[in-house]
Amino acid sequence: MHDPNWQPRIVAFFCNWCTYTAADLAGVSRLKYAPNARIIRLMCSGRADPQFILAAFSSGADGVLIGGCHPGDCHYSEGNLKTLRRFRLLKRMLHDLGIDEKRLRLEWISAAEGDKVRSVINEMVEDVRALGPLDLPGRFADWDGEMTRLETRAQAAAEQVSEAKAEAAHV
Amino acid sequence: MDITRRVRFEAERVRGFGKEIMAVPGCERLFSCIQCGTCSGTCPLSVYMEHSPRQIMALVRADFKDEVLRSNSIWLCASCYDCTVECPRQIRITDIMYALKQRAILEGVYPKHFPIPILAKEFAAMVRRKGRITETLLVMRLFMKANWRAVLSSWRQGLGLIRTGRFVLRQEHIERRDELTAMLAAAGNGTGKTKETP
Amino acid sequence: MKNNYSNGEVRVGFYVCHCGHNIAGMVDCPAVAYYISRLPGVVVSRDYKYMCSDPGQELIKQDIKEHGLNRVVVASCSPLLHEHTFRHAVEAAGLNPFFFQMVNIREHGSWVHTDRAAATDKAMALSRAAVNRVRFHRPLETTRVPIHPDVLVVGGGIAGIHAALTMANGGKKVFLVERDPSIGGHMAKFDKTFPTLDCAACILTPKMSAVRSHENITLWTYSEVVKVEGYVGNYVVTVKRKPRYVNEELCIGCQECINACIFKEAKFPDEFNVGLSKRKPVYIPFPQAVPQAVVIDPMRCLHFKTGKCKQTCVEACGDRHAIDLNQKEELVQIKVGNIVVATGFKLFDAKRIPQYGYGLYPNVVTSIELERLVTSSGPTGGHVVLNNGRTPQSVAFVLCVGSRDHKTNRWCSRTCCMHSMKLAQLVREHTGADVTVFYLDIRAPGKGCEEFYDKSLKDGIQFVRGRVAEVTDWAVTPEEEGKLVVRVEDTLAGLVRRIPVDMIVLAVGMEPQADSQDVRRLFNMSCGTEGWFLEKHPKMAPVSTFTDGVFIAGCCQGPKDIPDSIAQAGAAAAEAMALIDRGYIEQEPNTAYIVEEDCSGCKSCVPLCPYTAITFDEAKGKASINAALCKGCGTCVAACPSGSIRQHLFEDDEIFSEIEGVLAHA
Amino acid sequence: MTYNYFPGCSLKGLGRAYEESLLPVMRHLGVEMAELDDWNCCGATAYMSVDEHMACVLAARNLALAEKAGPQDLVTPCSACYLVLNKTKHYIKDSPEINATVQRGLGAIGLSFSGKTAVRHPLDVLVHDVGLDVIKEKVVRPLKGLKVAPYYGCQVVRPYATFDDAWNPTTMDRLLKTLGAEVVHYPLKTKCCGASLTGTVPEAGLRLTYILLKEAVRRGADVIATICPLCQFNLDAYHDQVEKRWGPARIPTVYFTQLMGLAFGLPVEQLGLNRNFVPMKPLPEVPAPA
Repeated sequence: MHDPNWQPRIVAFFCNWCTYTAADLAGVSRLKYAPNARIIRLMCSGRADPQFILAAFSSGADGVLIGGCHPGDCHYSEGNLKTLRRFRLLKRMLHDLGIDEKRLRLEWISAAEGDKVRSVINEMVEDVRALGPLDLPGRFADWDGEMTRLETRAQAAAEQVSEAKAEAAHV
Repeated sequence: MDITRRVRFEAERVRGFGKEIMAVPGCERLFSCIQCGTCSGTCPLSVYMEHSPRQIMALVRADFKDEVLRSNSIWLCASCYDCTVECPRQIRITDIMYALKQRAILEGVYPKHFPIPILAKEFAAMVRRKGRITETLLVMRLFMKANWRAVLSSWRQGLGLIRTGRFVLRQEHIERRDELTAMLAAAGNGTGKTKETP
Repeated sequence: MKNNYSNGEVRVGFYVCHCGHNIAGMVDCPAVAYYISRLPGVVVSRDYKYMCSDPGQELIKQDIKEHGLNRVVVASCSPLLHEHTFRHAVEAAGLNPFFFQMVNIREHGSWVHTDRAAATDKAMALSRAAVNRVRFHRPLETTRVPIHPDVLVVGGGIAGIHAALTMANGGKKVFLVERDPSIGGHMAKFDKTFPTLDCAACILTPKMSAVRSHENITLWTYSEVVKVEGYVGNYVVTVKRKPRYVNEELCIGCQECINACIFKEAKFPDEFNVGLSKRKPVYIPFPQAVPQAVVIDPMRCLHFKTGKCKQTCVEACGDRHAIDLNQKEELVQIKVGNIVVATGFKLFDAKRIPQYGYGLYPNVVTSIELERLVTSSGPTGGHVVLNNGRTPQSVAFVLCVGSRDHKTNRWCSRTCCMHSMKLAQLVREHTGADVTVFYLDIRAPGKGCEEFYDKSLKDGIQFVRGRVAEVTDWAVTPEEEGKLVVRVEDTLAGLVRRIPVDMIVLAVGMEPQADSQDVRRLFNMSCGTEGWFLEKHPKMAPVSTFTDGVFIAGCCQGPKDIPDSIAQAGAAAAEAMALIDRGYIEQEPNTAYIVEEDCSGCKSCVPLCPYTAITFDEAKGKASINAALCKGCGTCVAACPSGSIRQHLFEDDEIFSEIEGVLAHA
Repeated sequence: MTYNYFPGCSLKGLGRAYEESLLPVMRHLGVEMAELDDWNCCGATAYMSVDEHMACVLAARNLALAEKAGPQDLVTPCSACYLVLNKTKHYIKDSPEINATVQRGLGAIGLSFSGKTAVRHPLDVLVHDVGLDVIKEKVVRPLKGLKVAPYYGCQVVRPYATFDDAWNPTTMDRLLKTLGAEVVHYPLKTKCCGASLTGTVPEAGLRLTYILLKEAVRRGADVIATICPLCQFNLDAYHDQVEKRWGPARIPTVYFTQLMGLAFGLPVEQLGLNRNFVPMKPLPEVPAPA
């Protein structure tokens, strides 16, 4: 199994108006939660580009959390609903890639729900902890290594063949 | 007139007692008690208690263990759950009373010859042995242990029960009594609570 | 710039704030500063006690000059609190203010974690991300949007009235919209006000008349806001004006029509007297109502119900022709720059606590009902009477009804202690009855309030500390026969008591209005979990909301008394006027823009924009964004398949580098 | 309509009149009550005072037996049984520790409990499953002119009241009205009867009984209708002691199922009405109970 000291790393994209403010409220209320999430502020959860999420996973995140306003409460009318649609597609894609769906979570957290920030982050950290490290960079390195090995082997084989051909030509 | 000194010293507090009680399932919310007295006001029996339910809450929270466990208050609770339903802080006071009764029995500090804890124990013992309760037999056992004179004073009631065909002398029991014993033994294993309750 | 560092090289200055003990207590600030100092491009890295203080800001300015910094990162509190402060400092030192990035290690760090090593680690990661990101920052200009000078005030209670008058006196044009047929709100129903016992009508009526006669105020009663579009400085608001079937301009309030109504007897519950008296289908809400115009209730009026009324009211009105039974609902659109929401509260429904017997025993009344009974203009002419017409000999006040109760409302309603004491004194004055107040804690923190409590005690009002368990009508002793019995623990005496009384007054608490969620959505505000409108900051921005140009005042934000409501209304008016008088607002330059050469013309962005800021230029075959309309959500940016839409301040490179930054350790 | 039936110890002892009236009434309405095989005592409030873990194990055996007997709801007429079985369900769900103890105990005798079985009271079943309209059809002898004080007691409505209000329940009121009876306003309908304190601390327990009786008399009731065997016993069997202490308060107390039986015209001698200390006056035109 993995390193017992391993700590899950979660990247959280929070919208400026609801969820980021809720996280501020959690702070002002001195609620305590797991230190594993790193919050990146966006103006709207609608800005959460799928590429950001994939980039987070491939840079070593074990989980990605998106936080937006409740449906109907979006500061920009319905950016959060656009996110929801994208999120569903992305989830399917991650599933096909073999990434457990608990590693990506979308939550509606209003500016008043400091307590929900706490419970969602705590829950997610525990879920991801149970799943273990995702370590895509490590896996990429493995795959790269394997590719290189295969390539070298293929090259060597090719060289042998060409040498053999050359030898044959000499005969 | 009797003059009693009623100061309480810190040494009389058993530190951690309140926290222990609040750790019992159902008792968590005692922390948020605001001493409003709704429990005492609602309780049909608070008028007979040494300490009102509200005072019991305060005493538990302040770790006055001895004072709480020796109080008749916890035994007078009839489990009507009125306080529990009415408490504005949703404290489950009845369940706290149960936790205190259990502690008092465990530590053997309940009032001697006070019939209620005796009833509870006799009841439990009969259930463990027979699987069912035969009320009339239970009451007779209780009277023997607690106050045999009461048997005499309630003879009229006994006669009434016989007249109305409700006086049962045959002990009811379940068929598979061994099953009950096995179940309780197995459940008790590993909890450290195997105690054969006195 | 005059220094020698203008060769395009990125030179970052990093500052981590201790915030006294607030951050330093849980985050090893010097370690963070040391860690960041070793990142490429970081020229200065310091930790300091209070970055937001003058010396803290001075530190930044000096470093910019001395070390030729061209990027600044501050790790401290939430950017929602101090981003503006630091941008300003950066600008003062001659840099573009957007070469700045802020890291939140207090609200999102030290305050929410308990493990110092982990909190420090997190602070490092977040700071590294900001340093990464700030490299990509570009100089930006804020844009200025002009502000429409008119204002909308929603709600005509004392808070709305005061806000409207303040702004109107300042020369602003104000629209005051009230849902009921008259302004005045709850205060109009009060007899006297605590703790001074001055007559409520005497201080409110002049303000109501001032609203009516003010040349700068347009008063629309019996009206509701139904739609709000636009943004700060340029709101377009649609108001529904319900038909009152009376022309307000023509009606002089002579009440001839009321006398002439075919209903000889008033037989419908009167809203103003909370059902304690009756009114006719045509009525004037109360004598001092503003506007002084009658209103016809179509749910009660025979004409609207059957179409077979002789219309005696129209006849009585004669050639004034003020009554117009064909009036229709109207939708009016107005343009305003700012909005003050003062929609107030509703009272707790005492029936929700059945053990207090409200609705079951007629002599159990609510505090507002008693208020109407003690008012000389009320249904009994100021006589406090039982339902059999007799004067009560003993009256009990039950406090915290529906307040401080986790089964109903958790909050303290703040005014009921004082309100009950006021009523208790009035009841004693009017009837000489014995008065007992049952309370949990007396909360009398306002000016003159403790003194009022003291006076109540001296006046012989009994105070019993204990939450009433129940009110019943079954007697245990002879003196309880025929009375209402309060059962309570007198927690100070340590006794359970049964107290028989003639009348029981339930001090019902305040709740958010039933439609507060709809109103919140309408004005794009937030609500706390309890349903009160949420202020932008509980201390620093108590009347602002998260939507610029929308302010809150009075009890819609939380329970408060009249002085506090008026103070808040004044504050909201001042905030709105500050914006109006500046004449413009600066918009954060976080708008989206299109890199034309990359746009494939797929049009997928066009329908995404809620502000119709994106149009399609058919000639060029490219999309184009109107920066003035764009609000900067970035939804189109995330959706653009060719990556040709980008967003200032939230560029892809900036966010990618931030992601890498937060994950780079290990 | 079929239910699993948990009678509880009282219905075989002091409260046998309850079972004697409940079963025929249910049969008459076409409801089948299948008594649980070899059920044991629920533990009541007494066992909870001794050891709540073991009390839950004891009660859970019955829940497990019911679950094994099929998906039907478990009906129990005794208030204490109703409370304890419901409370055990809650504890099993909310406390992992108690759940572990319970499952260990049940496991040892080849049983288990998943938490599915619903525990219901006959009053709930009669009014909400069978329905007042069906009951109304069966009324052949309306209880016209009979003034009834509806008395619910504590533990059916508190604290796990699922089918009615904890302060002012009305289910039985509506049922009694359907039978043609006149329901008097009885604000003590959920007050405590004194429970086991009537025997153990009579000066306190019997006082509660007295107030219930006196107030029912004062409000003009002919009879008190109850839904709990212990309430019935307390209100019926202590009249001598109560009246010696505080004065007259004579009024009969019967089970609501007995009143149903009367209204349905079931043979009076089969309804256990002869078991009362204070007998109910015979209804006009109806032969007196033996």
